[in-house]
Amino acid sequence: MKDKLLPLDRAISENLGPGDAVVLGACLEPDIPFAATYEIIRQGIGGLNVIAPISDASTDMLIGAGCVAEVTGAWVGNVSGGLGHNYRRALEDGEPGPVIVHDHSNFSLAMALLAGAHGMPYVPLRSILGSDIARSNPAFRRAENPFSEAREPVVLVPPLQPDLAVLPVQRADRHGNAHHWGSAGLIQESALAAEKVILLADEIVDAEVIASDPSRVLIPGYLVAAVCHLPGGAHPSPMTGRWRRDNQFFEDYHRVSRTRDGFLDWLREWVLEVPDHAAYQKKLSQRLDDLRITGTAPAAITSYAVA
Amino acid sequence: MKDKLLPLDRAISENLGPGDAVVLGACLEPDIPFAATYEIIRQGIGGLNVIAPISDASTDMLIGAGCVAEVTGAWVGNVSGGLGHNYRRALEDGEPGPVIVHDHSNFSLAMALLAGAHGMPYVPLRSILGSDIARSNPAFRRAENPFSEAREPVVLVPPLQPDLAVLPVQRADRHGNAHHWGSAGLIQESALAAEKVILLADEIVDAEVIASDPSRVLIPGYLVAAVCHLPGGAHPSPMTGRWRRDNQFFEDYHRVSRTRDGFLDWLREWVLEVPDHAAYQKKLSQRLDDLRITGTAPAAITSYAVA
Amino acid sequence: MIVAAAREIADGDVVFVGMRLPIVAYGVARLTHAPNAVGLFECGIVRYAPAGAVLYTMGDPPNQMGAAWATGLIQVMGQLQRGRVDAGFIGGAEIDRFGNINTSYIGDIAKPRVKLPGSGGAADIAAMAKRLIAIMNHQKRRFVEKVDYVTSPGFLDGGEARSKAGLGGGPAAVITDRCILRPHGPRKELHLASVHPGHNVDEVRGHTGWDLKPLPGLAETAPPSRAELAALHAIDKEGVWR
Amino acid sequence: MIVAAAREIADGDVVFVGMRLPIVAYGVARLTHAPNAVGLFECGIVRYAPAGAVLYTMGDPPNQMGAAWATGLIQVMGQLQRGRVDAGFIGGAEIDRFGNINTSYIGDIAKPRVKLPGSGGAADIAAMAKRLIAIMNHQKRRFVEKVDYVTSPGFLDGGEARSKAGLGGGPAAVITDRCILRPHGPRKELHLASVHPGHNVDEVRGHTGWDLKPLPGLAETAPPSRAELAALHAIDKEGVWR
Repeated sequence: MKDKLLPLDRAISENLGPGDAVVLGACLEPDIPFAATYEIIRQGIGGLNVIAPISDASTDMLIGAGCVAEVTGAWVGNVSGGLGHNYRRALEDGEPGPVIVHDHSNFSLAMALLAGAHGMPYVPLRSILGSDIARSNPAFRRAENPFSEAREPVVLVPPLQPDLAVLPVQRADRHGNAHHWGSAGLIQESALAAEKVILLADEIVDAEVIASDPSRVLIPGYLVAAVCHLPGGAHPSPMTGRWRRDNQFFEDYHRVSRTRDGFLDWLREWVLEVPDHAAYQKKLSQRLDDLRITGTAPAAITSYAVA
Repeated sequence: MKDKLLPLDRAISENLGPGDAVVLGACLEPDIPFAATYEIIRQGIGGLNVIAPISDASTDMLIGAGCVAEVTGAWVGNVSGGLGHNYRRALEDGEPGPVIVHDHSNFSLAMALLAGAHGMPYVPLRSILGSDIARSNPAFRRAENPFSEAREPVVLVPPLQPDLAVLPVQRADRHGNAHHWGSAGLIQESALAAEKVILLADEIVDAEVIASDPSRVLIPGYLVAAVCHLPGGAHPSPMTGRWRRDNQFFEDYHRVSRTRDGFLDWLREWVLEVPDHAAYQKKLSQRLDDLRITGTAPAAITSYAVA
Repeated sequence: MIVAAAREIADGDVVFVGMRLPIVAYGVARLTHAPNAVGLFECGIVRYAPAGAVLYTMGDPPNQMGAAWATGLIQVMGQLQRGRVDAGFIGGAEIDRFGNINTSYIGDIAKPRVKLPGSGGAADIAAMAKRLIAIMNHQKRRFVEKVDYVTSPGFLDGGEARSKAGLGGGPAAVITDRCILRPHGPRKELHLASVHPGHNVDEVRGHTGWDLKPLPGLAETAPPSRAELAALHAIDKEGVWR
Repeated sequence: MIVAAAREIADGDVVFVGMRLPIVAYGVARLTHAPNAVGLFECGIVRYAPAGAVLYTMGDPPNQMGAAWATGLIQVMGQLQRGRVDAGFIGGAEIDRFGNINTSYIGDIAKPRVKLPGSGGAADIAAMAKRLIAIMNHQKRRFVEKVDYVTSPGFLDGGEARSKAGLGGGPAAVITDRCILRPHGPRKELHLASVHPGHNVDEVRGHTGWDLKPLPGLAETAPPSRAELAALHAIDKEGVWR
């Protein structure tokens, strides 16, 4: 099988171009691929349509860095601090540039990615009836449920098939076969909906490790374009069994990004002047070590024996 | 939490009534709840709508025993032998009684249960376009994809919310929290779509065992009505990591059920004169032991530690 | 406020737990009067017992460990649309007299005065839970006659508007730092149901942007019991969310 | 027959593997000319290497152990509808000149002469795979002018009928125990493409229920190579499926 292990900069430059639609943060609060967020900013890839239900401060950073033309999501802000200052500036003042928002709820975005994942032509939904979301996002259509006697209204959600999804996983082999555990958000729907997938693997393991537990597989390697070995690549977001959340990092970001200049200072310090993930780890140093989960709380033994 | 452990006869009699729609066999060839099939026949519960994509000989047995008024499925037969003789007799000759077939493909049934699981009003489908299935089952409707420019046809699949799903799992606790691994077919969609769930647990374990691996959970116990402890309750179908398939049993059944009398003899020997699963195990004796998987091929260690 | 929210959870309820304060409210309910409640988190978690450590987000490792289920968003939020969620909690920036909540846009959508983070799962919870409980700070700029944008539907224009839009359920209570509001009457307008100790009706009305009417039988909110306070301290040891 | 089926799999293909013979054909292809093929099984399995023991059903333990993915039916069959499956194999009881296959009803639906098991995943595979390969025993009662019921759509009434029904793909080959048929010309009617060693054109036509025409360049099917036979014996050690 093809070896798909690549450095992050090559994985991004070979699989993401200006104007692409990209899933960055499929699991809501955990497993946000911040290392990829930073690399996209460093490469200055612009005009992106950033897709994520909730991805904590990642989308806000990309907006502030001028990479974003469109946001397809349910929530953009900072879970520790609330509002996303760059998001506000872009929408309220057009700074650093205008951003078009495709409003979703978590569930409507879930249905759009589900439809994209399985080639469903669209999905009818009850869950955003009554909400202005069904009006402010012109992608939705209203219809009646033909199976109902009472002319029940439904909202039709068209499928999303992003150009790329960048997905952190706890472990993968070099061929892109990967295990993910803990809450899954929309990670599997994103993996199947996207045209291409880049995995950020906290650990690279032998193929036998992944094959020992096929039910834990997020997605098999033949659907994966590239695997990057990036321990802590989701920092400051948490990863089940591996990394705690760096709450202070989010709070600091929220505070300093209140002004445009404060954000630009933060961007220089944490992204532009940090050449790669190794340098980022080194800069965090002890702080990253303190977030590392070193204990073990093993899952019950499961066997796939045949005899 | 409530203790939901019950003997199979009570679990069935308290949760299944005449005319109910019941999922018996959600995983295609493995994990078919034959112990429940036999118990339903012993209790003589009739008029059932049996729902299953493919459930090997289980549906054929229920039809021959006169428990079935309707079949909602994609394939009814015997995977070892091909045709289902009772299914043929019912449809060709009305023996032992007429059966109405709601034709599906595997994927259309999957979409119906998916819709039932998540409260989706219906699901549009491309996958049975061109097939007479879309015509011979009047539950489907034809429509046009309103998002397509070319007036693309789609088939609309209404949701299925069965009264009951009986689902074999490798292990569960007494509260109904359960682990399932290996290919999943439609087991999770069935678990979420059904109004009530009965688990046939190959092993009853402490609550801590299930809680040690929340990503392996099929369904949490609050959605489960009853748990039955039935080692080998899926015999003669296989269960990943636990039981091999009893191919000879299916072949024997196929051969003897070729005639109505042959089937009735088989039914007496293997169901009506066997009072319960314990007696069935005893009757199988060494044969069951030979099918038991005793080796272990453990999955890689996975941890949910927090520090 | 948290204790009042906890009291809205009945024993055995399947509860959709939002971010921040509701996580604590769920824990308090579970440790006091609702030991059989089940907590759903939209990231894909179902829990019985509250997490063993303070949570900054619902996806933090302590919420994963020992969960009853770690699954996808669809498996959890699908239970809302399936009609299996008894109560759901959300917050908001603006709420109006019919319980509609705005967390999206203040001002014009095309050029908003304030761009708020958006729905997250709030629109879904508001639309599909059998009972919606909102938790908000009570300020006049937040309690308005009509929200600029309905992110999470309450009773819309009141009366039968919500059911005409195809929705059941609806707001059951709005818990604020001053009082509790509940819908009342055929128009389903929010009324003042109880005032927290240390607050009074005039003050509450002064901080409300519509002509807030009292419910018949308006009383003072019962102060937190010793058991409730103990549970609160057990759940939020460090006082992060108080 | 199995070897001829295996040859329809190109290296790197994502292949939807049906029951019985196709499982062996996939294994033979993977061990010979298609080491990078991927096998999909509708019960929810994806495999690279063929299973380590003979399979009676796709859900048997040897097909689970070491699988690339053990997941749900939807995650696997969804790849069909997503347009990611290159080739799919199915069998059938009846096939007609346009490659439509019946595995449901012989005779009248309301009172069938023979009730066959039904579609399983065959209708989905036939509708959505880029190339459909059918494997059937070649008998006159099975190779008919027009099937009684289209379980799995081929080219329907021929010509543009299939694309008008909203479908791409379509039959690429029908592998029988006597020969290989392929669609040809604007009507997309099945033509005789090659005859297996030991069989001849007249015999094949005699066992076909329509006026079967030969393809230009009709030849004898290449006999199984030594490598193909070795692979066949390695996959089906006990000769269960030969």
